[in-house]
Amino acid sequence: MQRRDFLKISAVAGATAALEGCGNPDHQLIRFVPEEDLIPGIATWKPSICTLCPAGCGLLVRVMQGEAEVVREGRLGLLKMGLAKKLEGNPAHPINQGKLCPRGQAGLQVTYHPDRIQGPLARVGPRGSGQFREMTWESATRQLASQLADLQESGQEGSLALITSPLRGQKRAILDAFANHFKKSLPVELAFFDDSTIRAANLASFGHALPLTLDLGQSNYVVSFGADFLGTWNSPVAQAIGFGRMRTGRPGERAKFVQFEQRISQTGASADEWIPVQPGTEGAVALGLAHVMLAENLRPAAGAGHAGLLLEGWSEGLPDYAPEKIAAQTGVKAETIVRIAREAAAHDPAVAILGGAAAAHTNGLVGALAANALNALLGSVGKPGGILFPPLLAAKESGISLEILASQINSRAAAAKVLLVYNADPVFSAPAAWGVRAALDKIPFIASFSSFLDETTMLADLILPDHSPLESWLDDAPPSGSARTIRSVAPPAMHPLHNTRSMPDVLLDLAHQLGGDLASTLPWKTYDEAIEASFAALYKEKGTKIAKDADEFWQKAQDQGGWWSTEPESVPASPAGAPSGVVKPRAPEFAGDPNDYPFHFLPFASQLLYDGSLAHLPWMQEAPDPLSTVMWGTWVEVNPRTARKLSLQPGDLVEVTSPHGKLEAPALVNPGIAPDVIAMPVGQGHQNFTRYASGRGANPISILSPLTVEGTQSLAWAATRVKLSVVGRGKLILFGGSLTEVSPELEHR
Amino acid sequence: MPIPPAIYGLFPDPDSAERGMNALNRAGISPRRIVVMSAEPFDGYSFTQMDERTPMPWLAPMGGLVGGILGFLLARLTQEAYPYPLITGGMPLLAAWPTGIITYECTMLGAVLATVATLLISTKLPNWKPKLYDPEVSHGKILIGVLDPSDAARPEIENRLRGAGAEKVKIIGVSPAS
Amino acid sequence: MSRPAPGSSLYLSVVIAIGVAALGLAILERALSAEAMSAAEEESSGAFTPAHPTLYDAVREFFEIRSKPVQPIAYTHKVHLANGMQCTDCHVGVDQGPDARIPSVNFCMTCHQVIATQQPEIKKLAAYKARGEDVPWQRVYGFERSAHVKFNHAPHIRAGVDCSVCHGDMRQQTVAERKVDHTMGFCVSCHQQKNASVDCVTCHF
Amino acid sequence: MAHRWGMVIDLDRCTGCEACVVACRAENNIATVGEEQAGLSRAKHWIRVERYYEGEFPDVKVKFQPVLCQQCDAAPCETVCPTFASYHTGEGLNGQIYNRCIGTRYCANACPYEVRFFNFFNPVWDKPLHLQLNPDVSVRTVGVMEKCTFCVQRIKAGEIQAEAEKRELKDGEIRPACVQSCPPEAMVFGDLNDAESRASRLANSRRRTKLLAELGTRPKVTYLQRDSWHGDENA
Amino acid sequence: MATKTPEQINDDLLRPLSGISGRYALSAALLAGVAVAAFCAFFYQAYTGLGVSGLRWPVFWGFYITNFVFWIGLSHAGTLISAILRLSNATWRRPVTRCAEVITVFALSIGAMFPIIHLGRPWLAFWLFPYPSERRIWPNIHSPLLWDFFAINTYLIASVTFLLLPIIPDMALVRDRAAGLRKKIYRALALGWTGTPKQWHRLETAMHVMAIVVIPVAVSVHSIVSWDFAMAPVPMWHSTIFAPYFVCGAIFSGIAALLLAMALLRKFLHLEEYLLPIHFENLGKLLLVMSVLWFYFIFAERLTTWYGNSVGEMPVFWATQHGSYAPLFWTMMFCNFLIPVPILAIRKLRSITGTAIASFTIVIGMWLERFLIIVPSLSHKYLTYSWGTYRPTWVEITITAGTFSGLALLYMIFSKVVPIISIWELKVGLRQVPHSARIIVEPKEVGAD
Repeated sequence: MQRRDFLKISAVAGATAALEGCGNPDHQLIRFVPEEDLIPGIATWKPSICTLCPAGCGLLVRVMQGEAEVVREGRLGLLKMGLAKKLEGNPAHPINQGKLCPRGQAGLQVTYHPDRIQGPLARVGPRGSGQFREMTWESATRQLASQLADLQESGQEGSLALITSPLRGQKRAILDAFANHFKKSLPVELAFFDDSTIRAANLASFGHALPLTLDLGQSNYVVSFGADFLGTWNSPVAQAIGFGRMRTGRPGERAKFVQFEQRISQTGASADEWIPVQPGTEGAVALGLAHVMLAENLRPAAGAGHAGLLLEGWSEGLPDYAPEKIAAQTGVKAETIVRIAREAAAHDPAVAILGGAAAAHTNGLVGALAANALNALLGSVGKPGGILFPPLLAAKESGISLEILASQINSRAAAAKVLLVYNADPVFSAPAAWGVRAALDKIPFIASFSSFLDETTMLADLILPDHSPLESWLDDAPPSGSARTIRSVAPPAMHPLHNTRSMPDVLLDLAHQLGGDLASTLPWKTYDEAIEASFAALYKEKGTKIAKDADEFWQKAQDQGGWWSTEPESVPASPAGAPSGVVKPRAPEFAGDPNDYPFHFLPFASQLLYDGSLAHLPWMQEAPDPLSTVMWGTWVEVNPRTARKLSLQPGDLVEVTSPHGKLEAPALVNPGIAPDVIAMPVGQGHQNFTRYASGRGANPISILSPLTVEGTQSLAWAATRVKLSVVGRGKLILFGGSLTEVSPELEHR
Repeated sequence: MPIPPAIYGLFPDPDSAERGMNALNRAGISPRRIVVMSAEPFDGYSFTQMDERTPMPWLAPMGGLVGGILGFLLARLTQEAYPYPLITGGMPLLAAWPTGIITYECTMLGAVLATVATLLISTKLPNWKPKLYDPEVSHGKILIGVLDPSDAARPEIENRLRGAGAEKVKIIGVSPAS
Repeated sequence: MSRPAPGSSLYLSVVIAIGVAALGLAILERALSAEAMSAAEEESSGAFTPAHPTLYDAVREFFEIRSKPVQPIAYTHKVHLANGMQCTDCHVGVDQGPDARIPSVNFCMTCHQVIATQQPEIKKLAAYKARGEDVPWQRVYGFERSAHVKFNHAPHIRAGVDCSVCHGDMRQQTVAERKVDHTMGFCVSCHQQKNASVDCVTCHF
Repeated sequence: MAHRWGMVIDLDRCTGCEACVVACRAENNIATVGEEQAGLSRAKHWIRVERYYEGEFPDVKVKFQPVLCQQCDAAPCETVCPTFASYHTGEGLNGQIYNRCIGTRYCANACPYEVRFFNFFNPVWDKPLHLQLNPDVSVRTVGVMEKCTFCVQRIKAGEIQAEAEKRELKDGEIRPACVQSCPPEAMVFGDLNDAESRASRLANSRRRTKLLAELGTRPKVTYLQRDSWHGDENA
Repeated sequence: MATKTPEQINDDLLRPLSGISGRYALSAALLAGVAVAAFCAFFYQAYTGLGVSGLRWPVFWGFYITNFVFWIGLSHAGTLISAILRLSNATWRRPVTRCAEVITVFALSIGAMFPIIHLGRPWLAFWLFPYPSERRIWPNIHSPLLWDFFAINTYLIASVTFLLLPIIPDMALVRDRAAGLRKKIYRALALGWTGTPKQWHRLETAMHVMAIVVIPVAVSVHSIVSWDFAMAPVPMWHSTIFAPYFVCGAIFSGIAALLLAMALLRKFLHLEEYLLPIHFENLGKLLLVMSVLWFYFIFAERLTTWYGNSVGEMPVFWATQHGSYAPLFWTMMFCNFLIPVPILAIRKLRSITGTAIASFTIVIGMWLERFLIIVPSLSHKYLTYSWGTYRPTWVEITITAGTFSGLALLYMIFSKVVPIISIWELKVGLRQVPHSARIIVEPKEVGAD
């Protein structure tokens, strides 16, 4: 017996003795004096904001008294405190109207995650070794402040790099002020499934650099090109609410919904008509529909206005897009295009949506412009049942892309001396071809605000863990999901469990330590002061009718979860004058020779893990994927015909090789995928991301080609071709037994 | 209780035992004082025909009846009467078929128990007290004897037993004084 | 008659020994891991974590053996009630929801800042406050976790059930003691008398 | 009149998003079992969204069907339980009394909908995930069955609240977690004894079906089948 | 054929009771080892949770309930067959009844343990017992498991008494020939039996009444076991044929087990002169009848299912016919029908070895039959989304093996303690049996007068 075992056994003996005195306080942890006075067993509901995806839904947090084991002033003890017990949608919030998607509900587990970083850490081992030591907030902020001061003093202000998730509201304002102070360091906004292509298209077509806001509840005909708008795309909860109304919410009326894509997505599964289309030809189909409408005089060409004129050949009736001409290229039968064009034209209001993979081809921007033109032709822009643009409260300036930052660093075109990472995992969410990992290695000092040791935070020199969203002040100004103007705000729903600090608070603290200009542009001591200030401004602009003074306005906003206009305030399309450049639609480009790489590779957003940023939540890992029913893993989807051709059995481990790398994952036969397409969910494949996600599955992002969407800096993540080979037997955990309801033949587990 | 005085003969086979029995009967010994023991049952011999009347075949159904009633009451009362009827949202708490099954099984159990009880009581088993017995019985001999014979009758009984074919005649429990 | 084969009994004992050892190891391993869990439970909201962290606990619960709570401070209900205080003065929330609040040290000290400050037990109280600690009161009543009872005080109080029905006469108790056994029979008889629901799901869910 | 709780699920609205699945897990303290146990089919999902494919590419269709305890009026699970752990409550729910359950798992076999889940081990929450547990709901222990309760804790809380305020329950006041969360509002919960409740009215829709109705279990969950687009006739 | 005096019969049949051979001790130790391992496995399972077994959603019953049905079925070897033979006054039965009844008692005890072994919370098994508790609730009489509780207990009590009553005279026999401590023990066990005509008569009457009672009990026990399944709306369980089908299967497996036990006893206890070819011949014929009857039942069940073509049942049907369970199904068909029927039908093959082989395959086949009734149905219920599989773990396999060796061990111990052939009944039979089955007794000279 080893000494350790002996100690363990004697500990058991001791513990048994201790149990004898169960009711004896001497054997228990100390209890701290409660910080708040709560009645046990009675729930209070506090408003909050969901930060897990860009939709910006409003939350209600159910808070009840509980006893948490916490460290306070270096002592471990028990504290009676208000604990968030459940997240529900805020019924007053215009976007999600009391509803919430599965990911948002699982946000609760971010706060209580067992692997949260509980206090500031400094790297001790070699970079990437994951060895850190604990430190105080004072020394942590001092260390970062001195790094930044060094940059200032040496005149290398441009050497500060910032990588964040797309931010809005005052958080964004504080970060921007900080970045502006350090010249040219606009934050790199990193979101794998970003909407910049759509924004760019909307800016060109309609003059608004905004994502789409759909008014599905009043639509009568919906044509969607690749947009998983009921699952993960744009503002899914708002869209799902509208979808429900459009289906059976209006007695006697039921809209039709047609989905064009390569693989039945969760959204496609709800479609009345699902039509497979060749990858990258979604825009061509949209133009084909427009062609029919123009050719049959269902709509006047001029009706599309600016959005139409942007496209070459529009005024001539898009002669190149006659249904027969594009049928072979798109894989959609001519008569289908004609029929759908007629149906859409006959069922006002009809709306076209393009997004997801359709916008992530090299010609994605043109596709989006084509869909915009189709919407304009249908007359659904700015109309109920069409697409809307809420007035945005704060304009938004974008930095460079991560790809450019990485290439600049790697090619020594630019030096980054200090990198701040907030709410982003660039190592995970960038193709290996971008060389992000190598670039990060070249940065002398990396500070991360992450709550978890993810792939990027592993490389950090300093970790300044943020509060969980439920523990911190939040504000938001969601740009889509509702035609109302929205300014969300929420005080913390609960006290922090750990020794963490809110990122904006840390930045404000840093600003004060650095002093000078920065301190004067950021005059607030805390983040909530900054939010309050913005609400004071908002009061003057919008709130004088609802509150007698700014304080009352501020209080009401906190109680309600924000301020929003009572009526839709959609702004009309206002393109800046005549089209500057006419766009010529073109075919998509793909990385990889079709002979060597016979399959299109379609990564898609996981309904539960989103872009991988939620892979650390056990609820998300164990919830079965809606279509594949996979739990705790990843998979590669193959058409049954393709599987037969490759003599591939469900559950076989396959190697997916692209020109930029390869990965292995178990295969799953999916009857709803095109035979020449291989699909794989994004989300798994984390090397480091807590006990629940680390080392699980493969990351499809890593093998993507670095092609970008033409005309933007966005990654064309659907533009990679791959080949497939069976390498062994994989492990696949499925919840569902059979693919089909009646046939016993497809039993596959 | 000490073993009562007795005189008995050990017969090697049922035919001789039959003769012994007849001899004792002829001697006018009360059948109630005659003891017979054997290692196996002998049907069709007069020496085994005593005590053949038994209410057992009647007691078994009676036991079954009692068991059945108890089973029925158990099923019924536990579900409906005592101490409160469970709430089952309008679903039947008691149904005929299951009650029938429980009643049936309890009936059978009652019959079994009644039979066993009748057997044990009527044969006074178990009874570990010392009593008249000879291990020779288990070796295949048939014991026929007379309990508590009077001193006067003893020689005659002995003679008669020997005359009928007893291999051995044993006398036990008689005090030398008498 | 032959002698037992040499080693046969040895074999038997070896097999038995292996079996017993395996069982022992399994229990020990379980106990070790359960130990960690039980620690977590004791420290956290005990009522909501799985029952039977150890075999010992399980056996005790099976035979309904409960340890007697030892209170850190000899709080006297008798004196407080004699001084005209009401139950709900301290046990706030009992008429609003499921649970009754056990007051924190702050609440006690609002009065005992000035009242009876020289009593030894009050000095203990003040010492807790000075250390920044709450008083670790021990649970007196409460259902076993495995009973899955979701008791709600408020409806009982609204129905006019006196506190003493379930908690005994607190005017006679100093430190609270378990005067009434909260068995299911106890609850059910009262529910029957008062014509309250005896549906299982009234209390167990 | 006693309540008789029922649910209507509109399959024309259901998008298969799994919001109900996670809401249920959060509300009802359903433990995650981890990868290994999930691989042994021991994951517990009181509600699941069944997905069925129909047809072959390119004419493929997918059907989503959320399945939870159907709270049958003639429930096969109730009669087979030897200890009354599974029984019919006064409000017509299929009650599951965990403390009375000895773990025969007979109810799970009898249930044609496979909505009953067994605690093969004591559930474990990695600290401090246990702080998220809902104090209104029991944490089931090893060896007992569990299943959807129609969020009986919410029903009880609503009834107690109404009683405290001396009023009748309003239609839609009580919503199980799944119904509450459902973004397209595919699920409606209500009192089937109240003919005016939304659930009662929807349960009489022309699209109504019951899952495995042919088994005679008389479920209280009604499914409204997916409608087809009839725009052409209208046009 | 040898001729035997009653004294020789006593000697032959009491010989196994004295002395322990090395071979006996070794095999007992082996069996005990496996049984102890099974106990350990059970305690491990009870302590950790049923998760250590291979059960899962949706297959919540597996090896344990298979064993339960199997053992309860096997228990029909004894009491039922013995009772039928007693009532029909089949004189050849006499050397056979006790070894049959012993199987009943032990198989039933083991079988009755399985519903407890398989519980999620076995320590609460006593809640099935209708006793007044402070919780004030009683068991649910609607549950077939409660019927099981009553039926099995009734059957167990009846079987135990049915076995024990005729043992009393044999205990007296042993008592008279033993010495020392053994004598004291057997004296106690003999209950003071002396062998008076009254005792003999009451004993025989009691046995007659018991035989009448026990037959319907035995039939009801396996009917109720079948209703554990048939009462649930599970595809291919919910069948009216189940009760007779199970009873038939039970008698089938019971006779097979009996033949197997007899063959082993004959060999190891040297009872060649008592367990005669005629016994194997007669029981073998009975086994043949049961095999055909069993085939008739499974054919009727399969045929109606196939014609019924119901959406719910066909997946189970096909899973067993040519799906994932087909190998087991066809093994079962071989073991229960295709192998035993020729062996038992051809007179030449119906030897002791032949019947033993047939019995062995039938025991295996009937175990598989129970498994195939339970698992494929559970893994293919109505909603195809919920289809699953089942794979036992070492815990279930150990416990299963433990019960088999437990039965063998109990049998070995029993045959060491009690004459495995009812001596007094045998002797009675010697005066009645037909010539072919007669153990010829040399007439002894009438003692000198």
